[in-house]
Amino acid sequence: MKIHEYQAKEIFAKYKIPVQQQVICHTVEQVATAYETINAPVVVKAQVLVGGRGKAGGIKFCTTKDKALEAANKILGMDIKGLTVEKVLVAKAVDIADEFYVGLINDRNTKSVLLMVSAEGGVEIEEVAKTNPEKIIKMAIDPLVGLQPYQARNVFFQVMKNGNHVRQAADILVKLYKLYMETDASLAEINPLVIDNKDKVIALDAKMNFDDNALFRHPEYAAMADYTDDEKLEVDATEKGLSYIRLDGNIGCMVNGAGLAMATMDMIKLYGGDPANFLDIGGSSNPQKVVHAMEFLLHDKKVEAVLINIFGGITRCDDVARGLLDAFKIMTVNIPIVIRLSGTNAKEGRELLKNNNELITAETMGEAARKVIEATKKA
Amino acid sequence: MKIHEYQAKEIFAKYKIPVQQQVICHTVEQVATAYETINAPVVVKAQVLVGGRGKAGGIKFCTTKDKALEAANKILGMDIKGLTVEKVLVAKAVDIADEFYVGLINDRNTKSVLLMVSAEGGVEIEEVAKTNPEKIIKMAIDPLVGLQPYQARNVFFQVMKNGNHVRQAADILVKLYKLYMETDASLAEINPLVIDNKDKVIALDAKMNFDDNALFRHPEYAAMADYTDDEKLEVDATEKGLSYIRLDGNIGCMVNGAGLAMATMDMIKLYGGDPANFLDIGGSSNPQKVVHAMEFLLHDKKVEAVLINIFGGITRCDDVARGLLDAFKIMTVNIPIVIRLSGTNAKEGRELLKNNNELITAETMGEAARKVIEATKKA
Amino acid sequence: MSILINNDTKLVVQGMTGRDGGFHTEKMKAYGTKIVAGVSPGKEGTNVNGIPVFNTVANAVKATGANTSVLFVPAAFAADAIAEASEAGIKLVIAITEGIPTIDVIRVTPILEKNGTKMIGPNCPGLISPGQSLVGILPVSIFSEGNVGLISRSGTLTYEMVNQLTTNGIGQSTCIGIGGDPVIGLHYIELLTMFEADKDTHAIVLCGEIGGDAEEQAAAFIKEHVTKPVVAFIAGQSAPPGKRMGHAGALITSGAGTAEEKIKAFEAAGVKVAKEPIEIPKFIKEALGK
Amino acid sequence: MSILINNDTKLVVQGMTGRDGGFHTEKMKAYGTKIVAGVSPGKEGTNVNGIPVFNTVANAVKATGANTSVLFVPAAFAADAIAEASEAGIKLVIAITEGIPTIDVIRVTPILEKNGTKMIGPNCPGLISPGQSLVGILPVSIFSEGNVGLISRSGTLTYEMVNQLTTNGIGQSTCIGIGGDPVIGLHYIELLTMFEADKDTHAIVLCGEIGGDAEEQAAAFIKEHVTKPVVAFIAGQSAPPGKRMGHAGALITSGAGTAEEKIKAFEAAGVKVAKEPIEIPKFIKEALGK
Repeated sequence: MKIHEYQAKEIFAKYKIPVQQQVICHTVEQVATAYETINAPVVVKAQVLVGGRGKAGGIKFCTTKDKALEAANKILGMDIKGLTVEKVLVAKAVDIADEFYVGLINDRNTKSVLLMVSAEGGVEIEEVAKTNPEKIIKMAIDPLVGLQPYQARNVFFQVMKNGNHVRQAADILVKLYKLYMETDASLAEINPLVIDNKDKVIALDAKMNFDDNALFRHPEYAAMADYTDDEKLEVDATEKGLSYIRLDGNIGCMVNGAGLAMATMDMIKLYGGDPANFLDIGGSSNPQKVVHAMEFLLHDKKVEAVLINIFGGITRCDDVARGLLDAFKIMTVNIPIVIRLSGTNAKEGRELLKNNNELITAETMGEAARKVIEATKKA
Repeated sequence: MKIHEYQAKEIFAKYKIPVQQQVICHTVEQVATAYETINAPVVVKAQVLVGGRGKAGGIKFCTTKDKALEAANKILGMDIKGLTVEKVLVAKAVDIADEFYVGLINDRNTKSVLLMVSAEGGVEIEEVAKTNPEKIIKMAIDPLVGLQPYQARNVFFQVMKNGNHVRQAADILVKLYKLYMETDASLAEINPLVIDNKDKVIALDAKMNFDDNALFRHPEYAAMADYTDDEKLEVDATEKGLSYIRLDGNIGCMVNGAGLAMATMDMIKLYGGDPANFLDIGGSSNPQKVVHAMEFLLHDKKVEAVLINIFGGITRCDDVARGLLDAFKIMTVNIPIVIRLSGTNAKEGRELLKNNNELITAETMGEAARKVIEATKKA
Repeated sequence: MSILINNDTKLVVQGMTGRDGGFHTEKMKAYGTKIVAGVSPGKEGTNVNGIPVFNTVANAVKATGANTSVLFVPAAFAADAIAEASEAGIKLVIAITEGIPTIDVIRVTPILEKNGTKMIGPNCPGLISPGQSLVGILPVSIFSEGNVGLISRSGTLTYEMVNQLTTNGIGQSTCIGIGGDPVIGLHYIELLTMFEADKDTHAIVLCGEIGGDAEEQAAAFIKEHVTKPVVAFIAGQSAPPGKRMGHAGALITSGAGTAEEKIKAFEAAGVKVAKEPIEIPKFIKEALGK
Repeated sequence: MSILINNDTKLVVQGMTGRDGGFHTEKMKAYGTKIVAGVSPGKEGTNVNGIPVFNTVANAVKATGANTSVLFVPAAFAADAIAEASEAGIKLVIAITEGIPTIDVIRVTPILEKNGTKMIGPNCPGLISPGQSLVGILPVSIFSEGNVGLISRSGTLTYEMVNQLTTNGIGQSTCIGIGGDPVIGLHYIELLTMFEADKDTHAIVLCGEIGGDAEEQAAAFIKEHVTKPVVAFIAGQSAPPGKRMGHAGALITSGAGTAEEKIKAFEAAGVKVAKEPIEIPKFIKEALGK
């Protein structure tokens, strides 16, 4: 789960990581008040959950109130990578003497929280990783010992010279690690971490993602979620035991298992079709889940045909068949449905569905993919 | 630093360790209100910082308001091991089905926090340790991994049979360990931890000591200190860089270093005298410390003679001599003072003091001890 | 022969008295897995269909000599159960549980390392050495004894692969679902090493997914250290960047972990990459000269 | 010969630019200790009286080959400095700093163990191998070269003892103040083992204190493993129970750690216990047949 910069900075402040005074604004009027409160040059920053806000014109430095209002007028309502800006952060501007990148992330390879620090602050770290990987200092943090202050100092001494700056930066990093572990984050970035013209080290930007699996331990952070409509659909699906992601194609898919679901989508693509979604009904055999899944598929008006691909393991094919029959009872289905049942109780499942003439059956994934594409072409 | 049971339970409650509803009362009137609030049988418990309150009659179970007032009347103002009871805790009484001992302590031998659990709850653990050491389960907790829930369960399964009780007790213990580490405790005891007649596990008593060296990190706990007059003197001394403990004898001692100070007191005892205090002026050479030390010694009216024993290392004997001369300038000293200077700058120190005829000098600790005892006999 | 589990596997089931734990214990037992104990705090002294239940893994190991454990414990308590197994001397833990917080897995990792405990998963279907032992939730009917080892990040996709193998007359030595989470126990390289050393494994199927660079690392490792033929498959070729496809691990972040990169890496290492699961038996037969 | 420090000791001073650090660095240097580096974050590239200063212990070790470190870092930061030294490859850390929270020392202990780093202290005066090396704050004038090893929980009381030895013509191989805190690094048993193995140590003085049961353990160990004569002294015989006598460790709790118990334990192990420091040289001379 992602949170906005202003929310991340609120958490930072709770952990005593220095951030600039900030006011979150939903309207231009609020920006006026915010400017008066801060009473100094400000930065007006779009709060949307995508990167590249600066490039898109979503971040403006403003030396006067009029300029701040002008910026707010432009940015509020702006579209950045498909997301509408609904709020802006107004923060006291900083005279930057130097800037750095600091990040913590759950790392697959080292099976630890990985610290990344770079003198290349303020730019996208993925870019640096591609073009100048040697400019990123990486350190796997021992999960039992934690990040020790001396380690933080050792890292920053590789990119800073001034002992006073290093001490401040190390102190921030130790706090960031504590925050990371205590909040079950999966990513925490300060980009840039700046040194201002008064030798103060400040977190100028803040990015935080939380581990969805751990949100149950952190209702206060879970409550910070600001989902787009598509994401709300995904969350709704999660609550129903489904994993659902909407895409742009016209073939709805219902599969059991994430890997098989991806492979099914790949197969549709391979044979020239276009999947409308990723939908994994998971491992349990509850027919109700199949009903919910059908609801999600049919709710998407772009869907012109449905491919159901089940390889029964824990999931029993007869349960899926039963769920499908239940769904037919409560909803009108007027698009073609291709179904492939294999594995546990496949025979029983097919038996249950044999009287349903609208269903197109298939033996293999490939056959199913071909048939569903064919069906969309006919439709 | 020790805190009262009611304070420890307030911290317990913050960490969600189940404790009984409680009200702290300074007067009998407050006990009346407390009884009405709780509106059920209560226990009235003396809040003094010594063990053995029960044996001394400082804990009373009361089924009616009248009995509670009677108990409060008796307990408030009572003397327990030299301490006057100034407040009582009124807590909802519990029907005890079973009771246990649970303790955490900083352990020298294992260099870890040591967990102790015993089925012998409600009695002094030191007694159990002496008479039935095998009845105490001990486990050193890995400081990096921490106390894991399964370890807590494993320990409690050795003293409890019911899985529900074990789960509750283990949950309490994991929280107690977290609390212990986060507060820099040096001791945390629940004695007894009880199972009530509704299968609920509760911390019926609570004892906590904090590591004095770590109090700087915990101003909120440092503020809980409730010192006796003697302890206030000790704290005052600590703030002046001295380590001072008042005892019952008549020979004041001023020594540099804790070990040497103890050995000096031992020597006084060995030769038939009685030390009035332990006083370590520490390692620094600040003459002002010697002035403060003299103030503490002379403030104690029982002191009939003073023994100053300095073995110069970091402490320079000439600095001690200078401090003594300063002290003589601002205070009237009309009791004998025996001084022994050895080590760093001893010669210079003796030179500074040679014109002071009131001082009795000695070459060795033994000689100094004999001379100071002699002086008290003459006085 | 096989890797990790075989006829000597003595299994303890953690969370045996739960719904899933009970169901799959029966399945495993029916397959012939030697289930020697179950753990369920507070139920020591009872037994479930003849399998004795213990309060702690330590008690179970002491009483039965269990050497392997399988976990059906809820996510919030799973890491603790893994640590318990490891500290009790269990040498292989199979964590079926899905939804364990990643930080919990990270924290338990050094404990496993200290004790020399191997872990499969979490969020995995387990593993099977056909004809010998099943530990996990794999549907047994599709497997057959033979000489192909299989490693997969996925569950049902594995079944799809195995089904293709078995229906084409190709049996398996051991099939392992390593799990789809970002941080897991044994990964491709450790398992490739074991298969390379296993005399009865003649070829290996590796079923990967988008996200991370484990497949790229596996490709580089195969090039250097694996002499047996390897056939790969990568799921998620059609997945858009930035979207997490069910598996927490299956997330393409910019410039890393795409299917194209992985396929390229495998092909550069001389590994044949199947476009459809149906191609796998064909490639295996070619590689083994059948 | 000597134990722990000698002519090969290459010392780095952590907190060298502080008041105490600077003062004692000069003293140690004057005694002949090989001080190769100081650490003071932000001051790398400078030097103090010819001793180069580094930002980190790692840099100091890399540049100078330092193998021993002494700490004059404030209590709040001391445990971090100990961990830094240990992780940088320092094999012996002498922690002079007093007032370190006990939990900090407990937390750093497994790091020391992992790296095989020995620690003296904290809250100790350090150690000296007369004629070779001084690491700490001991007043050098009272020491003399010889064959008696000394271990003490106290500072100034040690000086008292050593002074008695030296003025009576008995020199020392190594004298160690192990510190008065509840949790410390090397303790009696480890040091007794080293002295027992050191050819140039012919007798040992052990200077204990009330509190804990380290002296009892030492007595039992001596009985089994130490062939060299040991003379002991216990401070705090007159201390009342429940009062902490300056040293956090010197606290008698009911039924444990009294001077009487300790003396009894030593005497039962054949260790002569002095009543006054002045008796120590006499006992040593008797033991060595002088």
